[in-house]
Amino acid sequence: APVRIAFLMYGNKAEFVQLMERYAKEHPAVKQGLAEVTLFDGRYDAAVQNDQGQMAVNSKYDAIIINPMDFEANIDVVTVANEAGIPIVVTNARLNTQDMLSEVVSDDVEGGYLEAKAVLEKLGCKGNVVIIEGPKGGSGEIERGRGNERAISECPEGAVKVLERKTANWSRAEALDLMQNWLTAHPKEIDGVIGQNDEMALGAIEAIKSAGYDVKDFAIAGIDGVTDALRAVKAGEMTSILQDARGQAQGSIDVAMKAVVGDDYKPMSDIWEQYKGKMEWNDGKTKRYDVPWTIVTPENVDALLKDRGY
Amino acid sequence: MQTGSRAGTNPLAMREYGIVFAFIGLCILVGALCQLKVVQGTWPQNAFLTVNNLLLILHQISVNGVLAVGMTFVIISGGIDLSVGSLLAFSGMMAASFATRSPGVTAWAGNYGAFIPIVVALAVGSASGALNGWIISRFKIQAFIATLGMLMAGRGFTMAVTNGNPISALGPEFRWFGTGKLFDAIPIPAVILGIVFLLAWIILNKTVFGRYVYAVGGNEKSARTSGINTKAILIWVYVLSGFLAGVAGVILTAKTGSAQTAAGTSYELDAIAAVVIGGASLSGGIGRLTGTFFGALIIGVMNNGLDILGVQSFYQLIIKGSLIVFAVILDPSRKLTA
Amino acid sequence: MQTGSRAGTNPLAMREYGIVFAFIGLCILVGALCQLKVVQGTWPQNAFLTVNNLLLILHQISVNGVLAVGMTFVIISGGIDLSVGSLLAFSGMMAASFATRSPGVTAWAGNYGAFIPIVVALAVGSASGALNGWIISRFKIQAFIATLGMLMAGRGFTMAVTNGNPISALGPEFRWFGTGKLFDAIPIPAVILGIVFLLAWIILNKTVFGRYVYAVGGNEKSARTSGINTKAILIWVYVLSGFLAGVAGVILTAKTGSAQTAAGTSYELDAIAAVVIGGASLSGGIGRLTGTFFGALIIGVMNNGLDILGVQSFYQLIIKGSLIVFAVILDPSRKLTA
Amino acid sequence: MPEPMLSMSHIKKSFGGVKALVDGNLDLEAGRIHALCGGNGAGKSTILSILMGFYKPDAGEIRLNGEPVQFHSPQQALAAGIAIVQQELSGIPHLTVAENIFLGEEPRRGAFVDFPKLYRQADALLSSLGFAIDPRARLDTLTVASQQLIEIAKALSRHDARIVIFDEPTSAIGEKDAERLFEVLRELAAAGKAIVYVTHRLAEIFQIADDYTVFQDGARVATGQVADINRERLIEMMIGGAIEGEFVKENAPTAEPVLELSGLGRAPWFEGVDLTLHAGEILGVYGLVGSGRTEMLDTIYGLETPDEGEIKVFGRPLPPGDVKAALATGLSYVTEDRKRTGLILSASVGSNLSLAHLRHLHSLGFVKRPAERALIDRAIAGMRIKTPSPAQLVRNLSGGNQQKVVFGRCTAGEPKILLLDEPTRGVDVGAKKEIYRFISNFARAGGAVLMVSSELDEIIGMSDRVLVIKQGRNVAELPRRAADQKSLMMAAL
Ligand SMILES: Nc1ncnc2c1ncn2[C@@H]1O[C@H](COP(=O)(O)OP(=O)(O)OP(=O)(O)O)[C@@H](O)[C@H]1O
Ligand SMILES: Nc1ncnc2c1ncn2[C@@H]1O[C@H](COP(=O)(O)OP(=O)(O)OP(=O)(O)O)[C@@H](O)[C@H]1O
Ligand SMILES: [Mg+2]
Ligand SMILES: [Mg+2]
Repeated sequence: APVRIAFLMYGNKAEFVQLMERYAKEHPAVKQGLAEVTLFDGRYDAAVQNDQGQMAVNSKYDAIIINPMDFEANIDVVTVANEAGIPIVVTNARLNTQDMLSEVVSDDVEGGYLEAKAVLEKLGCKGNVVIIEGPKGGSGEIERGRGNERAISECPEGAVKVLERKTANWSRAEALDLMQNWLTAHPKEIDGVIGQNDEMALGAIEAIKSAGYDVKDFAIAGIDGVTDALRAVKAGEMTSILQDARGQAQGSIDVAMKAVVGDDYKPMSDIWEQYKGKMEWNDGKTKRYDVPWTIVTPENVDALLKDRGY
Repeated sequence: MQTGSRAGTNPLAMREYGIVFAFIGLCILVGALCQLKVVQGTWPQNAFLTVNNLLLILHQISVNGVLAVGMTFVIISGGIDLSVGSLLAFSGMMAASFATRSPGVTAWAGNYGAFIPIVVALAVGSASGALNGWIISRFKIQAFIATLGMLMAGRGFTMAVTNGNPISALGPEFRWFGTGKLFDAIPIPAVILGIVFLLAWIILNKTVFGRYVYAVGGNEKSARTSGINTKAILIWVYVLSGFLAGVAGVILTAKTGSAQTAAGTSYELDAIAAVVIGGASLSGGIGRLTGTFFGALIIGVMNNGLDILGVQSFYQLIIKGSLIVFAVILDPSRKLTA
Repeated sequence: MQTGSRAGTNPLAMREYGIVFAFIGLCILVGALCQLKVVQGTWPQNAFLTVNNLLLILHQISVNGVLAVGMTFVIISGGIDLSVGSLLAFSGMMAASFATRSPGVTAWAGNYGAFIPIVVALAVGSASGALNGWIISRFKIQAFIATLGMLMAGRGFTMAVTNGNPISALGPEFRWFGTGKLFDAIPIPAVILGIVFLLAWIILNKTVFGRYVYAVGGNEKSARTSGINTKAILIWVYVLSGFLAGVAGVILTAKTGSAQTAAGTSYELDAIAAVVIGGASLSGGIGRLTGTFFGALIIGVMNNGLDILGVQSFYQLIIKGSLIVFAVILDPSRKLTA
Repeated sequence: MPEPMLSMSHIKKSFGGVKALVDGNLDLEAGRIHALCGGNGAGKSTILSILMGFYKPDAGEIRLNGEPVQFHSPQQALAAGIAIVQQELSGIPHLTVAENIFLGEEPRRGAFVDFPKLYRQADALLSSLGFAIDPRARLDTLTVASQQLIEIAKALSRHDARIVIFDEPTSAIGEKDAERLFEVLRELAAAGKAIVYVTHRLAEIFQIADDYTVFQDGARVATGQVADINRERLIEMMIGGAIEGEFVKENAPTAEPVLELSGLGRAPWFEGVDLTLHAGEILGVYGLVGSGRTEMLDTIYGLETPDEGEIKVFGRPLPPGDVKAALATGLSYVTEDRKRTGLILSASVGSNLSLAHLRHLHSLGFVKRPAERALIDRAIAGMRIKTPSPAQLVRNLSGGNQQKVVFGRCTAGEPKILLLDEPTRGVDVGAKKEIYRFISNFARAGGAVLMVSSELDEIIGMSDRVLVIKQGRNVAELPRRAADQKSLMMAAL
């Protein structure tokens, strides 16, 4: 029988999550029928995800992969899996524990740092920026925010001024309204926009356009590398920090398969080839696989778009 | 002396205008706080009290305003429609699939200009609304439950259309409905909002249908005794609400340039809030579109003003929550309805 | 001889048990679909029909169940409480600040065991509920608006407590209320749910207060004529709802081991759905706690069953939306209430 | 003269622009039954509501046993020993009969309701009153009449009450229960309580009241002992002038059938009902409360669908369960319970009056306002509805005026057949006569009237023929000359 893997996603209403799902299903082991991946929608609720973890244990899945909603609130999934002796892999975002079998993640602090860096570099470490934040108090907002701040603090003291920072709840529509209001409050003063994800950066771009400014006069960055952001990069409107959904999804499936199947298992995804030198397979024994972020540039954007089917 | 109308004696006039005072009060408050910043020298000018900002507020309330118009009919008829946010997303997604330049997201996707996507959105919204209305009137179940079911199912359909993916790269003809400007100044969504309000006002106040909506919400049995086909009225009310969710779907999708599966989440709360702030009663039979308009404006000014003033997001929530309650408490008409 | 009674006993019995049939039907359906997988050889065993899974369902519905108990009182009294999700978060955050081993998140943070945090949560929930009740009864504004304001403000307070940060690293005494097990089997949250239901059932059905809640919701004026202090009853009803939001806040925070600013978002919809599926009417005066219990169970089994069956999330949404509507349509008592 | 137990003097109260009371006075003495009389909208319910603490008076003074009092809530009034049976039905639908009766005063054990005792007490009270109602039945399963009886029982359960107010308690109950109620009232008075009794059935006043107070336009215009006046004098005081004869009957039935029922039935309410109504005829339908008359009218009108039988209007079969068709053939229906099935309380007088006629008053779906307005003005004038403006909400009208609004709407569209269910419930003598005149004129002009009523006087005074319904079957048909109190009661029982 195929290896049954429960893949706990924190939600599934964003393009990034859909990409992870897609790449999970495209993993060679899944395609060849060696593994069967069942995806669970955590409905953006840490408690729901914990319940789903317990259910996966009760249903005797062979392995669990969790893309956690929260850094702290989902630790229980690791605990119950360990108690039941089921291998558990954390992917995409980190969990504040060391008890999992392994992590295949991209560091959000690093992502936040890279995007802020991109904005500040374009501004030459000088000017006024606004930060559009993720949902207040969520892991994404906290960690990416930390990265944002680190980058800002590397500029000379007082050279960069954060005019405003407020949440738009990962939503393009909310960011659009928020940015419009900021442009009203600070006419001609805003130089850069740090969106903690791409959607919000794209909302800011729409706001800038609708207010009659030229987007190219702004330094704008987001995180994730969703398709629209790739297009915007191509149009020279923003920078996006690509979070590799394929690397995370397929990498964690390989790690989980190895734990279930045993020493005979050889990694089947080609991501290990792709990241050779940056992220080594190491027999599936590494505690933390850091899937590298990729800064999307006009140079590499076409290849990325092609990979998405465009 | 006037007939048939709701205005007339003194307290009734208050009822009509209480909300306007609340709105003006709010504007003065926000305007004054902004002026303070100017006086303090923090700001070069009062960013709130400009024509551009007024137009911006109209732009920003367009989606909620359109939804609130449909919600006004629904609430006056004695019901509630929780599904508008989902139907917005569903119809926006369907529209986008006919207005995208990136093929392959659905089997049929393509760029068919603006007309076809819009017709599709309105049809999808209306049909879903008809289903709401049919379930509510045929099985006599509470609107809350029927539309809660549609809130979930509608979101599911939205995702099923594209297997959970968003649709982007929309054609410029379609996007004009979200980003275009009339006379280079008035945002098209605001124009749409104006037209929707005007037509809806005429329907609610001048037509037999409008009267029947009040009658059905006021007392369904009495309405039936007067020979009104109450089931048909209810169905049409939900069709209208669904249709306007379709309109809102077009606006939002065209505005953001992308149909998102999570679009419109919890928009029903803002729409209901606008209607209730506007003086309608959730027990039906009472409500006015002018009230709803000011209700939507109050919410819009609050969002805009607090953003402009740079209030931190958690204080913003606390202030918004309190202001909504105050607006309703201070409305002198309130005493008569309770 | 006529006794004055119009309906016989039969429809009343149906009314009482219709929801139970709906629940059993749902269980049989899910159980059968799971069995199919076993027969097909996909599954080693029927994962749905196990004692563990039953306990898990009880664990899962504990938060919604506790909220729904409070909501039952509120809805019977003729109101609605949209703020329970936010109050859950607020009280959970406050509790966590007294149960954390990581100091510094608030000025007062520390680990004070379980008793103090729980008392704080219940006090915070009750006080916010009292504010709801006071506004509603004092200013006679619609519960929808008053509690919508609290929905926003409560979320704002939650964030303001810690400047928007979550609180983690909670002490084991406190966490026991979310993760502990009685006799090594029954989850503590399920035990709490059971106690809450039992006490609430006694209060609603056996005490004078319970009768008055029905009276206020059934006919406020008549209740006043009978000398009932309707304002006090309303305030107590919202205090109860807030108190139970505090209980739910403790359970959820202890369960996840972290107080999240976004905790409980939109939980009010599930709580209301449980109550309405359970046979209550949003116009007040009608409702039963046993109905609510089965309403919460139906929602829980639906979530659990669809997850176990591995149904894709958008079909889940469509199925859930339809099942909620069906559960209500098929409930034979429905016909009598309309 | 002894000091009155309660004295309300110079009470003023207005609602917005409406002056409900300008000089309200009321003096009650212990041990006596006091009839409070006055036309619709005279302010009777308002002054009683002020007494009960529902409204705050704008001016005036209330003295209880010589002490000035001011009640801010019904709770305080009850505590001071004042209980009321309100004009409009008001029970808690989902509580049981016993719970309703003792609401606010339930026997307790600590915070708990002592249910065994509650039901024992309720049983005892109901059987002492002679009301055959199961105390465990849920209130909303009872007929309107039984619900009204429960309201009465509730006020009577307040043993500590020194003043008991009855605001039109008999408008929905049958003769037998009314008789029983009167006995109880006399017992209460004998026990030293002061009773206020409001009714528009003048005969009742002379049957039980000791004193009377007459209100007109918000002020007391007369007060005294009932023994000193007669019916004519009372009417004169109430409407400020004389009234000649209480009924108007100038129609002459023809032989032309307009409405024919054959074997009509709808289980479990009624079965096998046959009747023929002729043009120009007023056909009275009499029966005990709960005999199924309302259900029969509902079915004829199409609000309900019959199980058996046929309805023919002007010789043509009427499609069952189709209100629109009924309206189109010229039927119109004044329902029994104006609040539940007659009015849109939240809407204005004007929109209520025009509601059923909008289908004829539009072009392309738009309401023709001038035509609508003309219709509304005509109806207000025709029915003499007392309202400050057509924009006034119906909710704010007095009970009798609300009834006139229903009547006005049902007759505004020039119907050919009128179905009337208790058409004068809660209507004052003056207005009653107007309604009778209207009915009579309507029939004289060739219209046909099917009138259900529980008031024997009304049935006898207005009908050309009387049909008696007993447990859902027509058991007797009496021509006008044979229809007297005794024979009707005999047939109905
Ligand atoms: N809440 C209110 N708002 C406005 N007007 C009111 C209100 N309550 C009563 N009125 C008006 O006050 C007047 C007196 O009403 P009230 O109910 O006391 O009359 P009533 O003597 O009891 O008449 P009826 O015999 O018809 O019951 C009426 O004109 C009525 O329309
Ligand atoms: N489903 C129901 N629930 C509650 N009350 C009802 C219901 N159906 C009818 N009624 C009311 O019960 C009363 C009794 O109706 P029924 O037709 O049995 O007797 P009736 O001869 O019309 O008596 P009445 O003298 O009360 O009019 C009516 O007032 C009717 O409106
Ligand atoms: Mg009265
Ligand atoms: Mg009747």
